[in-house]
Amino acid sequence: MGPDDPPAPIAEPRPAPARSNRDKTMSMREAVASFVRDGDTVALEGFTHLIPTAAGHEIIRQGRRGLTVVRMTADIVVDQMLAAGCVAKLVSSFVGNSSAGSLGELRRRIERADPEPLTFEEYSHHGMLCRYLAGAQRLPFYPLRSYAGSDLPAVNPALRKVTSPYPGPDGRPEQVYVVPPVNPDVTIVHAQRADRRGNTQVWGLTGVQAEAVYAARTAVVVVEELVDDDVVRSDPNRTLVPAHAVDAVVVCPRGAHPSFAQGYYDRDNAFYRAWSHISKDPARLQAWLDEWVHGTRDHAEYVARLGEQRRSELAVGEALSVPVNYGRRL
Amino acid sequence: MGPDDPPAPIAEPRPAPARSNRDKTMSMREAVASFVRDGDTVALEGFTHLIPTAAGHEIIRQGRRGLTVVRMTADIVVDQMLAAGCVAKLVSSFVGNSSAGSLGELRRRIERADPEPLTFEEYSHHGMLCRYLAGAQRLPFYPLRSYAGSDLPAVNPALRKVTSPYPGPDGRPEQVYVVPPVNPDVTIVHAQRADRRGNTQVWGLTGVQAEAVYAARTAVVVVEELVDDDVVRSDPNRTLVPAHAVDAVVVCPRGAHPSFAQGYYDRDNAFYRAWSHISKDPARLQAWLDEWVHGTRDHAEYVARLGEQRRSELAVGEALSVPVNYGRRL
Amino acid sequence: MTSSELLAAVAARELAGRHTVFAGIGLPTLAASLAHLTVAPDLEIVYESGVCGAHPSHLPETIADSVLITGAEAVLPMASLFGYVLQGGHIDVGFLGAAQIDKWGNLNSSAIGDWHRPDVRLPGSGGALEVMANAREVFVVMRRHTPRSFTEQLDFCTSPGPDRALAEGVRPLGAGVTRVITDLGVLARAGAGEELQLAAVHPGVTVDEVRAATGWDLKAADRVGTVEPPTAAELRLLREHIDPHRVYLR
Amino acid sequence: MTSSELLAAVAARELAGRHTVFAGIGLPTLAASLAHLTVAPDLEIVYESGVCGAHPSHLPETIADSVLITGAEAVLPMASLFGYVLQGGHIDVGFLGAAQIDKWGNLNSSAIGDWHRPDVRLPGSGGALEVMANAREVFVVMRRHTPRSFTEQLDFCTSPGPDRALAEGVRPLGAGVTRVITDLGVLARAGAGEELQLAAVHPGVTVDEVRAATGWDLKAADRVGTVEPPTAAELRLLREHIDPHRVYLR
Repeated sequence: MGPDDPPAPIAEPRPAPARSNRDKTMSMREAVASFVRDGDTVALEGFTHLIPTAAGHEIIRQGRRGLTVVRMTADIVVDQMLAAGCVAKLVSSFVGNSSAGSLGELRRRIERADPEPLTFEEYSHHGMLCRYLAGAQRLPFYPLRSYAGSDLPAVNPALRKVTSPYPGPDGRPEQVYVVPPVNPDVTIVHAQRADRRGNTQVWGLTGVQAEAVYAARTAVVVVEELVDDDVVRSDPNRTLVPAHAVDAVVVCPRGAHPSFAQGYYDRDNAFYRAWSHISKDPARLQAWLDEWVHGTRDHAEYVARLGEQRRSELAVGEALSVPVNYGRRL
Repeated sequence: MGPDDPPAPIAEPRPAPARSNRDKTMSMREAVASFVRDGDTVALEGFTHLIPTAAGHEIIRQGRRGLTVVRMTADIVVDQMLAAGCVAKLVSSFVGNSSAGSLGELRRRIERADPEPLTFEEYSHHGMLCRYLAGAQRLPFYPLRSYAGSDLPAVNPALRKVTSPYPGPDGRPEQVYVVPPVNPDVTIVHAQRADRRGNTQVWGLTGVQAEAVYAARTAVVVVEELVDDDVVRSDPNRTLVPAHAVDAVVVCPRGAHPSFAQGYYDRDNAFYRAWSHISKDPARLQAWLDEWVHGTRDHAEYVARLGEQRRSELAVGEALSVPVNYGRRL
Repeated sequence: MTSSELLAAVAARELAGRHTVFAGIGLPTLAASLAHLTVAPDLEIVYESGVCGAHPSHLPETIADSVLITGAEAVLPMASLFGYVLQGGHIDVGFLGAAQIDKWGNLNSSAIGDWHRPDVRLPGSGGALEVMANAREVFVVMRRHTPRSFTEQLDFCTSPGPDRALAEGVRPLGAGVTRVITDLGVLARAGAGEELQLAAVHPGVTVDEVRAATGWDLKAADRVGTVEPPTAAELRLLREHIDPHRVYLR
Repeated sequence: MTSSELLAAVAARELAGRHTVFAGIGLPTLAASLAHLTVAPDLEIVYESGVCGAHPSHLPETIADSVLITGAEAVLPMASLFGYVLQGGHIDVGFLGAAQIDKWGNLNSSAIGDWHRPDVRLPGSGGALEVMANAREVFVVMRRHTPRSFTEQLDFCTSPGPDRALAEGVRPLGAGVTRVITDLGVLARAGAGEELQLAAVHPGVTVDEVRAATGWDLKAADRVGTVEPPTAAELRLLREHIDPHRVYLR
């Protein structure tokens, strides 16, 4: 996006659609077919932890086109979706392969428009967080104490300023930067567990998942396991996203690989390092997609292909939380 | 506050003072003596659950004067502090004795300036929440979608409007109400448990405690029990307030009575009902203060005076959370 | 049959097919609980204290009763509850009470008399202002229908309906008050630009009695219905399952 | 002794007496861990992923490594971490890296060349822009001190120091970059209005060498010191306790 382009039109913040408390479980294939359409704005969130990789792969398998992907840390799964031709625009605050290297396809798209241009809207992490906060709260903008003096507002006209109606520290009018809301057509997040109605529990890094789900018009939650209502209700503070904000629950063990799920499996750091090499060579990257995404029917096949050895290398031991007492009326 | 008064000056949002990670435990007497000064703005938070009653009583015992009390639900403990002459100004969004009746002293102060006037700054719940959110985030204001058409802005000039720099749903400029930050001199909250350095864990209703603590220049956490570091660290997502935001940890069992502490003791609904009668009669109210606050050396004496029978009526049974696995590297 | 039983049963029927209700304690809790067992099996009950999907073991006495927490589906921080759930537009119906209501469904819960030196200081907004601005619809339950509470002119407007907000140039998310359920009958309006009209009376109540009890010139619908009294099944659920100790069914 | 050991030891000493440090992975983690064991026993290490007070069982490989979570004192949602902890003013020192830095401590981590069609697209801000605006001080660790990275003119300013912010009328909370620790020595500045100056060189490095490796006309302090090499105790802690598998001590 250039400095002379008009800002992206800000969609009217529609209220969330009425949702039923029914059983919302479905397959990944069905969820992507139902909720991700060509041209949609799709938020995929999970900060290093619980990255919804399997959902990204299913979007590739179903051949979606022209997507606007919103993701704070555009990493491997975004590079894969770019290489598969799904993405026309990226909204992000970090475009790199963690600390393990580069994203080959993303760099080719941005540096050389190879094989085609990519519209890129750049923010800082807090800017992205504030866009989700505004979206989740149906606010016209969200203020933050960043961006003054940065070159980012010159290349991203969505970054604007507001004058505070209260006097500043020196008694004079005070200006503050603001960002516009983001309201994705669909947000997809990965989590450890949910009940069939979508009450979703997450521990370890919780990132921006709650805000991304509440900002969205529809939301898909992918979980390591489906649990009984009683498990969720034994610890209601652990519920990051209540059922009323969720449209689909997809059970997909190891769906975050090569990312991790705290307490379930660890991060596949070797694959992160390998990706810098795979993605550097377009042919090798396409071969990887052919083998691991187009060449698998679903994520269960992908996981099977990882093999027992690799899965066991990522196994974790036990470190249980000390239970708390919610109390019971006597 | 009248419509012609200037708004309260907005203090420069000072950065929080540097704090040490040392052992911060101290007695309630010491904490109030150290952190609550005459004329201070004091936030007491806890939404029905975990009300910091014992701290309010110690403020009364130490005879603080001219306080500005900030509390979303001004209820029994505020009525007691008013009756004890501690409070010059109240900032609140609900001034009532829960659903159990009235606050006698508060009504006399507001309706008849009896025995002296009370400056009252009125908000809605979301308005108060947003003031804490702005304060915690060092923002000059916080926007919200309320107040248009209400008479509250006419009696509270702190409620102002900002024009969004993005076009509204109809393409035209859009206005939104904002509230100013609140940065209390001290925030006091009650919680179930903390470690000696102030990592504070809360379950059940968590209210606005985190925001109120982060908005404050200093913060005192009162807990039902002090626990080993290992207990806190077994479940880091349960930590509502990290050590860096806390200046003092006070161990004070049953410090929330007549409010409750989820999993520790239940609400004393009989006392809530009784308060409407006690507070209706100024003499009876002063006698209550003499007996239960001035006449007790500390909260342990207050609890002893409640008696075994009353304490056992408020006992709760066990409903333990199902532990989660945080995982351990193998 | 008590007046509370009648009001709870009527309010419950109005929740048919709704998904989320923002309930206060008392009659709204009874109505939501009854609806959950009858016409709205999917209903998620949300409390401003942060509780979503409460499954209380006992009838709650406050919106923060410990029995609402234990066994709930989620407990959110209040900033999330007001910011994401309510302002985000996830509430179908919010229940509110008030000391005064006018024909446009504006509410006063702050003060009787002059706000600066009131005859009676009332509790104030709590979350009412936000429920009015953000819920799709608001139901008001009033135990006593009198000209003082159904007034031509509020002493103070705490929670404005959409007409007052529109006059300030703001279109709120919801329709404001769409139902007022009282001891005399049911008033209704569809949304902005409409006055509350008498839609139905309780058995034995006349239209003129309701108009006499209303402080403004109350219009009546073309055909004012008669409220169907609670069924035996509704009464049994209320008395035996929902409030067996008669905390609110007084 | 490797260059990494030197940089980590020097950075650790600069953390003496600090309470909270916002650390990235790699050298900042090593420096913060060493400081915690030596000059800053109270130090709380905060990561942008939401972790406060990490006590990792193994050396973390990312800012979100599972070993940072298990046993931590607190894990916050990112909105709280960036809003309350960082923007709220609770961070004493933030560590940042960059592809380019100028004499005022402004940083580029977005692009080399024209942002719209860059020669090299870099990862971008992440949280760097906010660390710069909100931490009391920022330390920059650069493994290679070259004229291309220490530049007169940034290709793009991602994270501005206070001078650029002040030019836009905004006074940020912190002082911006106060220390730059490189393979040649240490640059320092006190805050707004000051250029980075050469404060110390590593043993065997001359002032002229550092000036030659800097893309602007680097001023030197009146008395340029010589960096004290890591002590045996510091090296032992780094090698035996903090990074025994030599993940970062390469």
